[in-house]
Amino acid sequence: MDFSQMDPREFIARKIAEYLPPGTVVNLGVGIPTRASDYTKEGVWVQAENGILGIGPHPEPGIRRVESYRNASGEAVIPVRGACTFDVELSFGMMRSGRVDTTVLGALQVAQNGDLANWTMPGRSPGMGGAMDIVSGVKRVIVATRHCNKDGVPKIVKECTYPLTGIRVVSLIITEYCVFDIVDEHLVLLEKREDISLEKLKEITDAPFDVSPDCKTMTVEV
Amino acid sequence: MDFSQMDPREFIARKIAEYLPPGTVVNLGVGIPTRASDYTKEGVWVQAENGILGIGPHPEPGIRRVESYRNASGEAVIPVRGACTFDVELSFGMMRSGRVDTTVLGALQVAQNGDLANWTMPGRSPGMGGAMDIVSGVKRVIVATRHCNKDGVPKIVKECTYPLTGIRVVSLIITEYCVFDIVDEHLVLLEKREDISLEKLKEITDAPFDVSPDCKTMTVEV
Amino acid sequence: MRLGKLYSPDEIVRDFHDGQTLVLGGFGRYGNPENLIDLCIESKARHLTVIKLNISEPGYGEAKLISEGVVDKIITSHMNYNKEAMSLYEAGKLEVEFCPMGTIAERLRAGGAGIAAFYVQTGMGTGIEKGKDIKEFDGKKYMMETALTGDVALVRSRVADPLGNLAYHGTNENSNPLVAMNNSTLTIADPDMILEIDEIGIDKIATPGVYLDKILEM
Amino acid sequence: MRLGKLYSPDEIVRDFHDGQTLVLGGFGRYGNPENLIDLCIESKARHLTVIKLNISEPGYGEAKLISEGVVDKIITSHMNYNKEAMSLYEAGKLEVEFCPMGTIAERLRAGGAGIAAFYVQTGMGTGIEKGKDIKEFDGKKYMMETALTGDVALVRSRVADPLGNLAYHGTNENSNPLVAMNNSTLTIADPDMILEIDEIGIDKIATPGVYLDKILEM
Repeated sequence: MDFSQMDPREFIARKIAEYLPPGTVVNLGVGIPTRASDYTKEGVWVQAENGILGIGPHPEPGIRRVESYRNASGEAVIPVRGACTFDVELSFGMMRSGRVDTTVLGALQVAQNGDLANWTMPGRSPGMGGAMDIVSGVKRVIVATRHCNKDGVPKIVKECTYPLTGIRVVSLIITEYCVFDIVDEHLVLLEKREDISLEKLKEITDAPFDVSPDCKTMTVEV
Repeated sequence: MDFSQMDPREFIARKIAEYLPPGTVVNLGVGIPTRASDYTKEGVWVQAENGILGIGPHPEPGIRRVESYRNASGEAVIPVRGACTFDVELSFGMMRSGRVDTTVLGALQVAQNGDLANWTMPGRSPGMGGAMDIVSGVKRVIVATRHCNKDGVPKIVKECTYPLTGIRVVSLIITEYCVFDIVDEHLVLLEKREDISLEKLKEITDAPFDVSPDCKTMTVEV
Repeated sequence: MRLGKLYSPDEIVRDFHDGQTLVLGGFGRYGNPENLIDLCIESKARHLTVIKLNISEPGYGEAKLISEGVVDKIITSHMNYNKEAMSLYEAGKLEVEFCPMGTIAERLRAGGAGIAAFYVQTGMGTGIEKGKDIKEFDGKKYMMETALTGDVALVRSRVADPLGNLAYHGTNENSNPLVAMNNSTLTIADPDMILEIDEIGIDKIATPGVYLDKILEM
Repeated sequence: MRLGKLYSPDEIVRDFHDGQTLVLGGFGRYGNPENLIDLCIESKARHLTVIKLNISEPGYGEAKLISEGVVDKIITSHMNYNKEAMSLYEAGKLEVEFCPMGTIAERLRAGGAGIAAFYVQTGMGTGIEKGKDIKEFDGKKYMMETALTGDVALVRSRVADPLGNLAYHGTNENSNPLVAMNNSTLTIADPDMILEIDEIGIDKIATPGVYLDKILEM
């Protein structure tokens, strides 16, 4: 299938869902990660810091009104069977104490050693939100982001230059072109889209990377 | 009326209720203070540290079964209209942050300066329970106790010799014989039973006291 | 604690004054005490400090106060959704103190629970720990954060009764229970519905009435 | 988080081992996970440490473990109701660490909320602050207390579902929500009733299932 016509954010969201096995309790960050709740496998438990565990898909337009259930981005969501809501205090305590398995967050920069910068950059500092809390407690941090920023500058870097959100916290990076594992502070390519060459990928990736012997062609189910 | 025939604990419990004006949120300690919930005025809110606000009277024997509502002494109680239950964390937070107006506690010793000792004495140390938490946060501490201990030794003393529960926290003392106000680290007699002489009262009170010009004859409504 | 905590808008409007610190329930655009915010605007109170988890887009909650120009300072975790607030901040017309969201929540809780300060790992190594007390527990470093309270706490709830007992619904609960029990000098609720005493149900009350001073009755 | 957290008594009995620290819900005699305590006795596990708010009179909760002679140490606020425990303690056969009740509650909560330590005023000046870190806030002295967790947390609830969602009723709630979220290595619930998923009701769940590892199905 030709994925070049698919919205890259949509592509990334579907790929995120593949990396969340049933049973995972996952916090999805604002932006692209949040979209993954439309595609997660049955048995994945989506938690949001505003106080809900068991977020299901976004409602179909016009089908029903969802007044009381929102994700952390403020979008209406339908709770799954067995979902519960709680206050923000319990929600962050749950994350700080390691009860949430995985988080998927966006990034301004992510470094080969797992450092994450996603809250402030020169000239724009809108605040760290809940990201520092989340990465300090959640067991596995996945970054899901466009490969480059709006100006075409690589987001995957040797070393973050922006202020950090977390130190050596990221273990997997998902972009619209590839998936990188982070092993011993080094990037390993796990998946690559067919429509980008390895040379091109190296060009738009600021950090060096190895190619896994098991490196797969990156597709998503549609 | 002749109160010498009334159980002194009963007499003290009824007197406690008089000192709790409507609107008071009060925590009643284990023992004699707990009995006061049978006599409190309408509009007094009895809180217990095990997690309830709005304790009403003890149930009439044989009338009904109360399975789910207990006071801190473990006695079955009937919640009043508008009562609520909560966990112990909120319960102690409520007290530490000053949301409970008054507490009535028992004492092993209470000193003229308001020091309270009610948890340990030579040869017996069963633990401080919630008393230290309560006196550290609740705005007004009333001690309600038998005037002397089982061996006839005065409990109201110049200076506590037992380990303290709270430092200068007590503002009123109620016994089966009298009521003392504590003003500037000094006892002032507010009420005295008719069947005890001032001389006898001085004899069984280890600390000196003044007699208020408004000192009343101590009675209770029956 | 007393009955008769119900107050009219005309009475509540007099509770807002210049220079107050407002502690606001809500999460971004949702679960805000909108009626109370409107009354605060009506009061003409200025030079306010606002404490809220995260700032809403314009038109909701504290964003309305910011648009009115009556906010001098904000303590929050982010203002990502509010370009107006960002512009004021970048122009130096609005003082902003950023604090991680979970840490703000915990600081509000500490204020209401008689806890003076606590140690968290959140943000260690990112630079936000600078100037803070650092302690090691079990080989890991934690920073000390202190309790946060204010002058007036505004709470949105689903229901309230005249004793001030509150219950919430869905994710509109968010920070409201924390703000309600935060021990601000004055705590006011903005419920969707007011029920008779005992109608909420003893097991369904989430915030005991003892924390509430006033209930807005529209 | 998974479905199928329901376990039989025969399976649960194998979770108890010598030397474990048990964190127990309940307040004195009420709201104790009695079935789980019985299974702990059946397991023959010895040299246990028990953390509980206050010790029950003989015949209930942890008092049954004490009577069996399998408890080496207790962390609690008082043992006033249990002459047997007091005798063992006074004879030096039982180690007891006393801590104010509200402070134990807060330490259990801290364990489950990723808070390493906190400052309270409780007991300042009484001598219990000796050896503790003292800090002044707003002119008042506070002592530092640290988080408390254990190996196995036992929770009594009114209802549970197979996801581990719990709800409580009346004053039997007491310390159970704290113990459930305490972040002990293994957390087991002892519910009065087990309901189907969604039967508790989204607004009535007090403890999200994510905190629970196992539910005892009798």
